[in-house]
Amino acid sequence: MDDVTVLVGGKAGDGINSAGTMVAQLLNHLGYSVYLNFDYPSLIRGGHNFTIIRGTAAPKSPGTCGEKADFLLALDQATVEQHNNRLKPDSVLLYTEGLVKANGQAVPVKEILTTEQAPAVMGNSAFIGGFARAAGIDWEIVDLVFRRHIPKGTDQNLRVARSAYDRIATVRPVPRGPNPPRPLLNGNEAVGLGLIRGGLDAYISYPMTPSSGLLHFLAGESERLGLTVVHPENEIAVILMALGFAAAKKRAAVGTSGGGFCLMTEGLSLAGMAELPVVTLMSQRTGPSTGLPTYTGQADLRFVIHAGQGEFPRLVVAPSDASEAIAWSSRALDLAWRCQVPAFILTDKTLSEGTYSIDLPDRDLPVPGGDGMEAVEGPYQRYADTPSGISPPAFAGTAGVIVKVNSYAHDEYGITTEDGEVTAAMTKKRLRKAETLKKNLESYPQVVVSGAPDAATAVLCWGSCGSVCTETGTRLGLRVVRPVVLEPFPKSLLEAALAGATRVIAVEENATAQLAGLAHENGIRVHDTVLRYDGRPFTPEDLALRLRGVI
Amino acid sequence: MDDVTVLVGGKAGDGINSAGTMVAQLLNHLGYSVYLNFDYPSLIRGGHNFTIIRGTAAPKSPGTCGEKADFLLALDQATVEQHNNRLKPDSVLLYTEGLVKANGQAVPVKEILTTEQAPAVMGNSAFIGGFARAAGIDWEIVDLVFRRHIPKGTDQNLRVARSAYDRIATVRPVPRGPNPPRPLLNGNEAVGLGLIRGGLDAYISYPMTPSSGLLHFLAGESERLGLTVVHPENEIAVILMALGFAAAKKRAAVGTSGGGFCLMTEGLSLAGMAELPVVTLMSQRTGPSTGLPTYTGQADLRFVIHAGQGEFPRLVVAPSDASEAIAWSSRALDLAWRCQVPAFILTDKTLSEGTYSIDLPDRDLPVPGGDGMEAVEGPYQRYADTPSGISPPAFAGTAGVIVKVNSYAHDEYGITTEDGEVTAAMTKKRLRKAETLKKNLESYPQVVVSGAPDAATAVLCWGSCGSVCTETGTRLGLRVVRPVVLEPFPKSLLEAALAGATRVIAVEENATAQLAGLAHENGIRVHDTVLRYDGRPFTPEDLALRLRGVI
Amino acid sequence: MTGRDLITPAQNTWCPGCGNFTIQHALKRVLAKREEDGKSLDNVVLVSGIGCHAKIADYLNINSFYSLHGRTIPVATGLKLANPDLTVICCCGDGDCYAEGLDHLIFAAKRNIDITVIVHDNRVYGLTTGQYTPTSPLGFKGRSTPLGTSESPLNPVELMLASGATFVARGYSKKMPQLEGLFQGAIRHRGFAFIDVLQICATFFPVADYYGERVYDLADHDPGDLSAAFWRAREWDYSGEGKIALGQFFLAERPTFDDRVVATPRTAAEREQAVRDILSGRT
Amino acid sequence: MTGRDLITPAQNTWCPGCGNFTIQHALKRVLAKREEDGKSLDNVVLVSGIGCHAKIADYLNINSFYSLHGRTIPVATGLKLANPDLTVICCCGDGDCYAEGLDHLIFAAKRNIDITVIVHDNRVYGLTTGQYTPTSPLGFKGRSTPLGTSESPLNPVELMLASGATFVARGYSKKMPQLEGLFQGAIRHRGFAFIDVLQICATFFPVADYYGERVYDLADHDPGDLSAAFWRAREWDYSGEGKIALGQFFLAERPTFDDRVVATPRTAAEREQAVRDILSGRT
Ligand SMILES: Cc1ncc(C[n+]2csc(CCOP(=O)(O)OP(=O)(O)O)c2C)c(N)n1
Ligand SMILES: Cc1ncc(C[n+]2csc(CCOP(=O)(O)OP(=O)(O)O)c2C)c(N)n1
Ligand code: SF4
Ligand code: SF4
Ligand SMILES: [Mg+2]
Ligand SMILES: [Mg+2]
Repeated sequence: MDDVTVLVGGKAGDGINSAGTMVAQLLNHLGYSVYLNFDYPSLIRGGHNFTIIRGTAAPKSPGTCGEKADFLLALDQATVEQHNNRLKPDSVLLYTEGLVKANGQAVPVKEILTTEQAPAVMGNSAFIGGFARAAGIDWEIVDLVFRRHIPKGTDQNLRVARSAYDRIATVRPVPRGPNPPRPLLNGNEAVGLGLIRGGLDAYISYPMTPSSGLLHFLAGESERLGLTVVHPENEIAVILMALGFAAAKKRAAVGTSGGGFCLMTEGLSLAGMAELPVVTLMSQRTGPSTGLPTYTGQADLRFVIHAGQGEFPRLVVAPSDASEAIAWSSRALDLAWRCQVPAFILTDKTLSEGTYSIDLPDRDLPVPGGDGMEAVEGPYQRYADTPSGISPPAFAGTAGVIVKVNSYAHDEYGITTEDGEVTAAMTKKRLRKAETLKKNLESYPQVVVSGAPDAATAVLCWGSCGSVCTETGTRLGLRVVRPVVLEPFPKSLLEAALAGATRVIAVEENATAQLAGLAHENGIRVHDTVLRYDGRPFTPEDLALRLRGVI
Repeated sequence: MDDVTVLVGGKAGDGINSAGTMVAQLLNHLGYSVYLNFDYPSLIRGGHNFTIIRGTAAPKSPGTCGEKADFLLALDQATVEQHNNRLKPDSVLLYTEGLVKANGQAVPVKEILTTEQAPAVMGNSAFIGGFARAAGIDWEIVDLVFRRHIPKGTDQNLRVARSAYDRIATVRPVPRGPNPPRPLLNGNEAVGLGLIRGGLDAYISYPMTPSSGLLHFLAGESERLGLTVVHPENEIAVILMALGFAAAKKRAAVGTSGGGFCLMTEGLSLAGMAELPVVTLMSQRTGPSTGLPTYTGQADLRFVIHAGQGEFPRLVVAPSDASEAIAWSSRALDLAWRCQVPAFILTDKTLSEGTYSIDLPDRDLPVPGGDGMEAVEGPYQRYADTPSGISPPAFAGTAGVIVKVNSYAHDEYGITTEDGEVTAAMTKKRLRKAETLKKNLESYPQVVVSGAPDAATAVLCWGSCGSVCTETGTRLGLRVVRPVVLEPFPKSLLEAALAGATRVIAVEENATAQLAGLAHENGIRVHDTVLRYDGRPFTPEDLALRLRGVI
Repeated sequence: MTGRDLITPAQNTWCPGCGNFTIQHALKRVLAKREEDGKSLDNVVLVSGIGCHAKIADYLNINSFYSLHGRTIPVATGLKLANPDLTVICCCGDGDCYAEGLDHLIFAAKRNIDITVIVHDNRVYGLTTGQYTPTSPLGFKGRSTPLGTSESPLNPVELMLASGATFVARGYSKKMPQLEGLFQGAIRHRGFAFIDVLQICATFFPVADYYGERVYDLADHDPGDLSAAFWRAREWDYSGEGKIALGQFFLAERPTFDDRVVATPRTAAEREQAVRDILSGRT
Repeated sequence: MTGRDLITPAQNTWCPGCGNFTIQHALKRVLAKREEDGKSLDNVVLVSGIGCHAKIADYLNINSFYSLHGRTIPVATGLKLANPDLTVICCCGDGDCYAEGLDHLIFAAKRNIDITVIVHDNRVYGLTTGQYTPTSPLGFKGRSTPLGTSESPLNPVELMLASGATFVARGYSKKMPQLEGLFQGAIRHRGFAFIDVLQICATFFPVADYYGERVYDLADHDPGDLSAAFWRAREWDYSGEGKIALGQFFLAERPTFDDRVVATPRTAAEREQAVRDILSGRT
């Protein structure tokens, strides 16, 4: 068994996510690549929560979970009822003794807590211990994982776990996997580390699921990272503050989701006109409007590409997993500053709040060709009209120069103009930066091909769907083509990646096939679509079934 | 001479727009179809303003002005200097005696005012009188136009005008034209009248050029129209208030431009999810950001189509002139309510602030097939899932029912859900409304063909460019194809209109050819583009030159 | 519609001990009384933001508009201007209407629009898991400020007094009878009525003991005296050790915005005539 | 850079008689003095909104950020937090920062961020041709309210006092020496400084006579006394016949947001180490 899935379910407030993380760490230390998805409604207590944790022997995080579970840890009755259909004949079910009725092994949580005089919050440790034994995981691994990840009350927690470990039978042993233990990180945290590597000075955000995790993470780590973290009065303030930072030479990023992003669009257009870099983590959830705040979706691609009045270049990257998120977040910040454009890291709930085994990517080599900036003679011109479109930057506080940043059409000095020729010339200058941006992107893997690279049928996908498409494409013998960069659209790279494909099927988590539309706009034909838009990510089974229906 | 162009130029604050309007009225009463374009920078006094007024014998307003002027009325020196190149050998130049140096006839404004003991503001009447005589316009027409349009101090103004009329020589007589005098209306006012005909109850807006004219117009006419007009604290309040009106069964519209629209996008997505109708006048100006507030552009098409997180149907119509604006504004409001979707009237500075001779369109016949609403049994369901996608509406205050409007994913009663199946079903329901909307649109002329309808080379354009393209297309023998409805995209109608065209050239006032992109996305090939983005509208000369370069 | 069950079948998901239960109960009782008094509830609309507080829109079986984070008040204003017969009640959060949408609150007070604004002031963003809000005390450690906030709280009562609100009160979710009275008074008040309800958040800011030691009733206070109202408001700055007055701080009668603004409707024929009149004026 | 010409070559397009000239002149003099005192202007940044007032960003030859309608303050906050050595001055309009962006103003006061906010309060939207603003008097007839407004004005001085501003003043564009003093005091003040400048709009709201009859100098007032400040602020409600106090209403010293919030930077090596530490904690 080199592919194991564990589902932990219970009530909101039961600590299901932490329990899931402990399971994930056990699998991690057992040698598996891990993905964890946390499914919860938008409420604080009660309601049904569950995490699915999947470990595989493959070298990379699976990034997707199947519909079946090998282990079901039922902390409440709803788990048994709602997830019954996930059980295979040989699945293992553990449940809370007394609280849940089910066929399986009871974990006598209450009894153990009483014996160990442990508080109720330690109940989950009993489940972890029980699971470890049911899966035949060596006690040393359990001990190590508890010591590393439960720093408070470690010993008592371990006693509780051991007590369950000793009472449960090993029914479905999970062998050791081939991988070394690696860091587990969710997508938001991965974006955070990428930004830090890109030289982030400040993170500014107003809480909004599923982006808030990044705010919490960076606020928590701000001291050791030397980062200024601000949570202001609303999203309008967020983006304008970020532009204030940029104008004072500090690299700022912001994070939000749907409605919060709406409120940033005016500031975005200002960033475009004033040529101020800012990176936005845009983490998608099910819309429109408030929608399903804690569920996933990929319905904001077009909005992000076209948001803000007027025309100006921007960078939009959609990584598919946490490792890619680290690499591309760092690049996004670097390129935003290099080209003085706004950049987006477009994620979704699946990626932002999903936990992955990661491999810290190497830092990118410096881009060849330097920074594309031409020296300009004479008094400082904030908007000097250079061949690359990029004006050598200076900032408020730079000694000896006067820097005039302007939201109006302006001349090279940044003074307002209403002259038609100057206006058109500056528009051209700004649009030339898109070309420079493309050149700067050349050294990076903008389009990723996986699955069966030579197959005549291709799946076209983007973002977090990459993982499930790769897995399913590999299984079904399909080519999987995924642009990571969505704007500027990597038309020729995509054409090359699709060369020889006679049938292209777009797989997206939205209802109107937005990437397919983008492809069409760029002259790339998509023949069919497989769309999901119930807030839940595709599963390999579901996707395989639906792909079989159209190929 | 059945095509006459008059340019009036002076300082901001000189009343150049009013003077231009009087010239336009003279031409109107002389039997011409009129278009007036007012070019002014964003300031209150000083700076150079000018209006160009064009009258033609054609039955419809020309909707565009050429680069040459038959008459130049120079109220200041800048007018002579900046518009010298517009003079043809036989053009007539009138200028303020003493103030301006030029070759032409001096209007002794100061002397006349002194003689008539008239205040300085009446100086323009001298120019109007002088112009009338130079153009050989009968005094009766001058008398009539003054009596109708200068209600205050009419007689004194007339004396001033007469005094100039008597001193100027008729050098370039303009014969009577074939048309009856018609109302002159700018595009914003036309939108207003269309909305009123569509049953508008309330107009809510925060001032923003070039949309503010509609706010001023409707505020001024609110009493006799029985209209509630509100100017709230900002654009966020604007759109949310409008949705409050809709939820209480009152038809509301809002108006804005670029940055103001950004702030409305969150409310727009709410309208989509909550299925509340609202009509937005989106009047484009040169962007990005503050850009050129008083100059034109067509760079917000994609933004308007994709604004707001998530996916939901919307109607976007872009009329090309004031008469079309009346017809389509009324339809937009009707269709928004019929299909419970947000609708946009997408204009630009050229249309919104340009003045046109209009023919009041007949009111549309009621759409056949009724309102597409199916009765639903049992207790009231705000979001009843019907075949058309349209749920029978009820409102806060409707006796006997409880109406629950919701921005979250919701069930048919409007109660929040997090269920995947319900969420997907409601998304489908909403998207079905796009089909119903398309059906409701069928009886209207969604795509307009003009110029040489059978020519193999077609110009594809939208919005206010329609007029200049029609004129130039007719001259050059090109087919001109213009979708008025831009979303839902009238793909098959457009294909039909382009049938047999071997070369399609997109003409747009933006830098990225947004309509061409939309066409491509819909599988319609555009071969070349002619783009202008200096804030000024195409002129027939300029367009002809550039079209000749690509055909 | 009469005799309706005032609670919908929607599953209630507030935490045990949450102050929202009390607020909902008090509001329900006021509504029930209204019905007993023979007034229909068909003309009542509840507008909520987004957050724990806002779930009340799902739970109360009356017309509702579950709007956006921070945007109850403009929606309510639109409803009221559209139909002045409506009784419009906003249930807002403190994050909702003191942070995201503060400007609307101040303008509603300035305009004296006849709506009732009930703020479920738990002094924390509940639904997004416990970040600080504008009324959290200085130094509050939430998930966005793990080292403690760097800013003093706003005093919403003072701010409302300075903005021209004509009904300003403070309640407490552990003082149910008083709350009911305040709600009733606010709804009856012709003009803008504001009630800051100190609402216990059992999960993220359970400060019942702190409140218990400080609250007192504004019994001997003259709500017509604006200066005294300011003084009472400033006794406690939402941070320190002051006494916390509960009850009505201020009450005044002034013309309402809805009375001033709403237009007299015209018939379709009158309007078509007006259109033609306007056009003939442009010829 | 020293000895610069403080005025750019950009063409000035304010109307003759506009109060903005005085404001610009006063600010220019304060800047010139700063340079005379040997302090560089390279660390000064002017942030403006959009409107007549905002053109000052084009006219003054110093670092500037010509931002958006209503958004001077968050930009200024970002600048200050990014580089606390900067002296950040906002030139705002009344439409700008009392309507579109009022929330930012209140939060800046609440936080006591060390910036200076000068409001060119002409009580009208100048650049968009004369609509009412939040400080226009009740009944003001502008192009969006031809029948007169239906709402009383806000009193920004009172609002700022209620929001915790530590430097609150009012100036008048016809009292140039006082204005200069107020600007200088505000810029020197460590903390949030607010000056409402009654600015004559020659074209849309030329009320010099009205002001002339009412203004008086706050000479005998103790700016440490908050209650007295409130009382003085309430003498005139931006509408009626009261006396209009000019000068400093309130002054206090409190810790600033920038002092509290700004992080100690780390070297790239320290950060890469922190990244690795974080990751090892997740293994
Ligand atoms: C524009 C926008 N920004 C952020 C959010 C995310 N959000 C939802 S509820 C909430 C906070 C709610 O706090 P509060 O208003 O105090 O309500 P409570 O949950 O405490 O009752 C936030 C920030 C959102 N829905 N919309
Ligand atoms: C979001 C947005 N809404 C509206 C406008 C249009 N606008 C530009 S300036 C202005 C009013 C300016 O008034 P004020 O701030 O008082 O400045 P003043 O011109 O009087 O100096 C408005 C509404 C805008 N630029 N942006
Ligand atoms: S988190 Fe707080 S406010 Fe929200 S339901 Fe729980 S106790 Fe109530
Ligand atoms: S309109 Fe008023 S504020 Fe604007 S420049 Fe003219 S006088 Fe000054
Ligand atoms: Mg709260
Ligand atoms: Mg103003």
